[in-house]
Amino acid sequence: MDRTKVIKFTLKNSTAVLFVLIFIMFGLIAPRFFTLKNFQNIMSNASYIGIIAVGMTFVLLTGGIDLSVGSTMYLSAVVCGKLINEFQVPVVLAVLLSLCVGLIIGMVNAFAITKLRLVPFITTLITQTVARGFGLFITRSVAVNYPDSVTLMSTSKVLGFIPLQIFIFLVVVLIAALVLNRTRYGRQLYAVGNDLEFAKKAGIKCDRLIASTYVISGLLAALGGFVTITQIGRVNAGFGSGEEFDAIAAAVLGGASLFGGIGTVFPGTVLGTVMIEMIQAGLVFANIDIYIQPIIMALIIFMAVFIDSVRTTQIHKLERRNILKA
Amino acid sequence: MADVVFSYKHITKRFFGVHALKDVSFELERGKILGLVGENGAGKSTLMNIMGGVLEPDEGVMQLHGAPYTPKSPLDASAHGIEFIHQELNLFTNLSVSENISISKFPCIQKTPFFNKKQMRFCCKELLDSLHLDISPNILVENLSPGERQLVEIAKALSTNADILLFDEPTTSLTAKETENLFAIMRRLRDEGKSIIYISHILSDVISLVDDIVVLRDGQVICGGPIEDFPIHRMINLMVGREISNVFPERHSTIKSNVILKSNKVSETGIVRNININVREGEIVGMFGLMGSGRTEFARMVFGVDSYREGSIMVQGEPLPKHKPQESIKRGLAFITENRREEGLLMDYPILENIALVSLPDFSAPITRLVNTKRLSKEAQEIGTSLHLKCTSLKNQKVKSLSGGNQQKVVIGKWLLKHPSLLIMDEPTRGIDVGAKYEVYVIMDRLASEGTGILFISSEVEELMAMCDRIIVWSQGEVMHEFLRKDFNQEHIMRIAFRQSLEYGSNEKAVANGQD
Amino acid sequence: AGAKEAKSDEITIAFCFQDLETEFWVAGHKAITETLRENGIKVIEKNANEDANRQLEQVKDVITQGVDGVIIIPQDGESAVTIAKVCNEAGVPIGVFNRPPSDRSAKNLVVVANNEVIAEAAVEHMAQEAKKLGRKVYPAIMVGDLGDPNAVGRRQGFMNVMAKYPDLWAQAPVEIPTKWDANVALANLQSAMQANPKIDFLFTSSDFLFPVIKSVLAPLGKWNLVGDPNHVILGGLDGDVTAARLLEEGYLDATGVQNLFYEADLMLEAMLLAIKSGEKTPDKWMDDPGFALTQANLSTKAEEMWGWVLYKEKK
Amino acid sequence: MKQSLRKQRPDEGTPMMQKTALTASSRTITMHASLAKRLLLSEYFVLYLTILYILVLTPIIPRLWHPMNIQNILSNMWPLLVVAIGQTFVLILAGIDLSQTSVMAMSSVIGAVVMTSSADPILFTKSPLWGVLLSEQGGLLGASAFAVPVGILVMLAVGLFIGFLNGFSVAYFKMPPFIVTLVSMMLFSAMAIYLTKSENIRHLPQAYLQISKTKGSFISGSLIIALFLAIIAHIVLTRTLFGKRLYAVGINTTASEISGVPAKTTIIAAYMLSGACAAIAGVLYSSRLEMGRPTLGSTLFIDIVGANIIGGISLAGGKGKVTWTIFGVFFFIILANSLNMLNLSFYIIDMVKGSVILVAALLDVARNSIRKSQM
Ligand SMILES: Nc1ncnc2c1ncn2[C@@H]1O[C@H](COP(=O)(O)OP(=O)(O)OP(=O)(O)O)[C@@H](O)[C@H]1O
Ligand SMILES: Nc1ncnc2c1ncn2[C@@H]1O[C@H](COP(=O)(O)OP(=O)(O)OP(=O)(O)O)[C@@H](O)[C@H]1O
Ligand SMILES: [Mg+2]
Ligand SMILES: [Mg+2]
Repeated sequence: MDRTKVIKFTLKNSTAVLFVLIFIMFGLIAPRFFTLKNFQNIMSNASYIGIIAVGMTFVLLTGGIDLSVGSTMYLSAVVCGKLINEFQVPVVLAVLLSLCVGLIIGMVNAFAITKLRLVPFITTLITQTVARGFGLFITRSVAVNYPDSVTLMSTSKVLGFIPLQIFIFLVVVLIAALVLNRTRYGRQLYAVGNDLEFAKKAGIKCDRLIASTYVISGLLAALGGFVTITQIGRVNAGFGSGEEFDAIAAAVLGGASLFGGIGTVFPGTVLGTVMIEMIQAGLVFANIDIYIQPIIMALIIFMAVFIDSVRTTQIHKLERRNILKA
Repeated sequence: MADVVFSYKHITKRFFGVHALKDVSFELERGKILGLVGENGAGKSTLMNIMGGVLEPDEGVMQLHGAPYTPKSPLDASAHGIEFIHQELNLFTNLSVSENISISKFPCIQKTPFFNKKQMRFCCKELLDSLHLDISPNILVENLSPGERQLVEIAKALSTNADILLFDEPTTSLTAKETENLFAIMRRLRDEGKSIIYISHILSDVISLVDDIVVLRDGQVICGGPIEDFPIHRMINLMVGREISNVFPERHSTIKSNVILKSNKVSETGIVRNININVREGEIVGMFGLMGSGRTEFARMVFGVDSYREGSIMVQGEPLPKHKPQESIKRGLAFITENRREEGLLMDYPILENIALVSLPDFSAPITRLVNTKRLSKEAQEIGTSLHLKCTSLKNQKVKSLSGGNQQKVVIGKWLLKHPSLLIMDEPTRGIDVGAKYEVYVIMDRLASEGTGILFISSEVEELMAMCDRIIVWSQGEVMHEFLRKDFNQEHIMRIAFRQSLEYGSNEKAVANGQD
Repeated sequence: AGAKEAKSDEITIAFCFQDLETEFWVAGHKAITETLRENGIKVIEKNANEDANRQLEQVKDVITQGVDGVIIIPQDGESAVTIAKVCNEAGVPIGVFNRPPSDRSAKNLVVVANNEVIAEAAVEHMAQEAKKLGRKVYPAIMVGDLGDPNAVGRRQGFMNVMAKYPDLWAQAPVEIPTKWDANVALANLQSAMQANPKIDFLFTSSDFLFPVIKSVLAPLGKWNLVGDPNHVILGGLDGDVTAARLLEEGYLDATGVQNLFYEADLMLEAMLLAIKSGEKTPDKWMDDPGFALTQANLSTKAEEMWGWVLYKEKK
Repeated sequence: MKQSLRKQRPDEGTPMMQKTALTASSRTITMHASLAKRLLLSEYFVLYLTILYILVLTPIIPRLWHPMNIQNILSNMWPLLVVAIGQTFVLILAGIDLSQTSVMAMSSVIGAVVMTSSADPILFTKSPLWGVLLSEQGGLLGASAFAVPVGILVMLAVGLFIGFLNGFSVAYFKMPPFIVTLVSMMLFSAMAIYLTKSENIRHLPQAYLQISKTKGSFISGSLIIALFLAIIAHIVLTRTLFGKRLYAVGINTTASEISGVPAKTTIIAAYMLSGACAAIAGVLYSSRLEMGRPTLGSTLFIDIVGANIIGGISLAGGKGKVTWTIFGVFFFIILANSLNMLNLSFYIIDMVKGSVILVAALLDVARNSIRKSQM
């Protein structure tokens, strides 16, 4: 009985276990990998994609997909920079307005998907194209620079020790996890993702829930964009393109399903995001040939997903109820 | 004088091609249980869906407490005090039992957006206890058996304080005990002044439970009145529109000596222990047991859906590989699962393709593997006709749009097309009407007389006793006893299933199984 | 829009570029289109979004429209050849800009800078600076997208210098992948600095990454003026506006420069000549030698750097 | 039969009469709008839409009909069509194949390694293949007459192999297709770049390059290959055992397995087909670009899936037809071509592109809702 409990525990936490193992492995190759500073770096680099992946998780939970997050990141960052540079808008206000850009794109997605009944894939593909096009149009493809008041934010520490971007990330994760696990809204989201028809019959306001996820995703994409610009200080025309795949990959690596109803923000998506970032950092630490790096990265991710799927079947087996009398 | 709470007035509903309801009117009284019976596809569920806000009537109106009632959505119906237990279970498999029960409400902790987990679980536990369902509120629904799910669905409806409760075949996955228990609850609710509509194909249940009855046929109200006026045979005749004298056909015993299926000491940790069963050519072997006694699990092992740890299964004297349904089918096995929605049917696929699925290889050319569609649809059509399948088009209609009972017929049909030599039927008559049941029994008898062995799992003792040559009684993953046809005795069978001793048996394990 | 039945007096030239994601390409795009328009030429622009196939399709489409000439910034040398052949067949003069065709089997006007040589020049200056320190240094390079020949050429230039002064380096160079993505660059540079805190010799394959470098080095106390004991010897390539500013402010040691305006002029001249003389398959190779703008030659050569000119204009 | 009804029932005649009248009048309305509706409801809707789009653009871009442009459109269409058809198989399964782009890259590189007749030592000495499979004399079969057929077979094998890996992981380990194919996309595109150290391999045999060359009017090897493939795929999907099983598995894997469908094999086969189609597309693209290219097709994924979805295929599986895919691809190709011909500033080209797709999608939704209410 006790042994099965131990096995069950390990299986249930296998993602975390694997995570620690990878961490140790890189640490053995490059001892400096173990430093707190490094961990902080990993977290801070994971923060923006993590924030976006949290939003993506909401969308995936309903069985949707949001391909527009990369462009949302770009457009909102561009708007933020333009407002500050050309219209001398105070930084805080500019940031708020740029979040509104994300909100608007999310609302457009939501409207098209729930009211016009367009397919999420196509809808967000359209907003992806149009939002980036619009960004290019207003910048003429020229890079946007941010004043020091923005970039200095990345060096500021909340409570004296948590870098701002990590703090934002943690707050987003905390709120999202609470919402998903502890509120009616969150649980109903899982229900909608499990079976839309049932959910309608159960009296859940499905359209409203689905719409809200795109708004959340848009908003968080804009927030992720902001977190990035505090770190890199400049936005090129290619900023954010392809991030949608990274975000989806992080969420799916964390256990989310593209068909909805399955997935968690914590630990799932967070672990997924940080794991990818950690492997990337580890490869640089280990100073591995840059041509080989992506190959190793792919193999490790494959291992992670492989272990996860084996684990799932094992857990299923272990959790079968005992109908025999002892 | 009668206290009418709800009335249908001239309700008409069409689905493309199907006239599901034609000018239906009747009333529901306070503190009464109204039975609604009719053949598969008569329109019962459609009628309930209209009341429950799932569908809108094409014509006609409804009145609730004398006021016009036009529910815009299930939520709206619920707000009007109408609660609906669907024929097809509407549970979210990725959520826990307690979450499913409170899915549309979720009691919140005061002034916070967060719900009160503890309270939710506590309420849930209470409800489950009242239904004598011993599962944890935290368990995910995907881990529950169909019967348990059905009880959870019922608990969900009971959790609200509705005035009107609609039960659309709530007992299809329940055994006698749970059914009795449910009836007790329903009677109590009735006595508290609630009104209930009860739909079922098990007419004896209907007789024992309801106060009034309405008979539906082809979408029309044929007849209605107090239950006393409707003895079973009358009900049946009204439902099917012709004279039917027997509920069960006569059995022709045709057992041959050749053993088709033989299980040797099959065991799997925590599920079944030391199962020895054999089925001979032309024999119908029944398996009876309470919910969760392991019959389904065993059937799945035999067919190769699940694997087992010890023992072996032989078909026609040759060992059958584990975990290969395909191989089992090749060796002549067929398996009608109890979970038709998830395992039996492709709901989004046309009827024809569903019927064809198993037999496709038989209809495809040797090398090119081109499917002979003409021959296929001809034979499928024949199967459909022989089962009295009620549909508009085999080719274009999706299974999803069939009535529950007709869906079940599709499942049976797809295996019949394969002409199996051993047919495993897990609750095959669940949800199908008397007429259709009769057809199924006739088919079983015919198959048996043609030499097919049948392993027949059912929770209705009567049908087992009527149809089987032998009945194996299960309890908690073990075979307790085997009755030969001549020894059939309902009380004895029930006692064994409850692990009570028979007067002539020892205590726990009554008799060793198998006569070899 | 539209009537392409070219009026005999109006010349139409299609400019097909591979992308506009960095300042360098934006400036290059601007230099060419503006010079063309100044010369009264109608310009059709096509962006291939880094897809050689799409570029091929686009070139075919503009040929169909009856343009008088095509200028491409190819995705790489090999696709340049394929596309040039298409133009040769159609009898439309083609100019290849910035990336050299991999061989001369097609006839085209080529204006290119040699990435490898220019990178080598910049890194050479950095190496000389390192020598002055009188100790071994810890080198690192930020590598671009490995699918991009420019990135590969620049890396090669860097490696050439590594091989040239084997004694100067305390260890093999740390290679930092960027995939031409600022976010990736940031994360990986941070990791690299963490893993090899002693890095004090950093070459970036493109100037557009300087803001990233600054945001990583500054918190580590390594973002200092040239000459400061904690200065990381810094070099780049492109010669963009940011590089100009950093050179002036004294943070940057050297940047490799392609003389963008000069290149644009060369290309136009040759192209117009071909069009006017009716030559359908002109063939001419023009090199932009390029150079490294360093703290040492800032005063004399700065004006030749396109980024510098733009920087001064902006100021 | 006896009708002993306690609850009152009105006479039956009136409502029935009303109903008939109603049906009759609605029928006349249907007659009037029938042509427009039939177009709207037709399966070929996306095709009609594209044709309409072309007609609208014709006066604006007369060159659209120029034979050379038609030739361009066709030559752009065939390779995309081939990959997209491969993707269709996987989408029907409720899967997705992101690795197709890497299959194109990898197969083009490997195929070129087999076929090339010379390789520049300056470029390739750093390649791990140098001295093993690649030398100054080119690849293994550099000068041989078998180079082209063997090369193409090897490319196909690469596609089948990668597809097999994907399918096996999805079928046997129940790993999510998105991640599996994402990983193999990363893996094999990195591998392709690693094998050549970023260089493109040229000097492919003439016979190979001829595949994508247009002979006569519009006939080319690509056309023949693509159409042949489309026809075969169509037959496979609609007529064969495998096709029918594919849809079944896409709708409900468990139920199919219990019904004796070899779901695992079906899944693996679908991914292998997807890989093979991608490899064939790799042949068409690389012969057109005249090189083996480690980044071939790397930006095509959105076009591939987008074309499928515009055509009417759903990511949720169980749905799809080759004709739909053809229409979707046609739409995407026409869109790109027309935008090129319009000579819009590239700053606004994205926005125009988005709007056109939006209009198409909206019309499609309108069509579906009308169709539903019709039925
Ligand atoms: N969504 C739908 N689309 C098309 N036809 C439908 C749909 N729902 C029901 N029908 C048809 O309407 C008729 C009545 O179906 P209904 O489900 O009400 O029958 P039922 O009396 O509940 O039968 P059962 O006892 O088998 O559950 C059937 O012929 C059925 O095929
Ligand atoms: N932990 C669990 N996980 C998944 N399924 C479970 C679990 N516990 C029980 N079950 C289900 O419970 C049932 C075990 O009893 P089984 O159904 O075999 O008995 P039965 O006699 O056929 O009962 P029933 O009449 O409910 O079908 C199986 O359907 C099995 O799938
Ligand atoms: Mg029903
Ligand atoms: Mg069972």
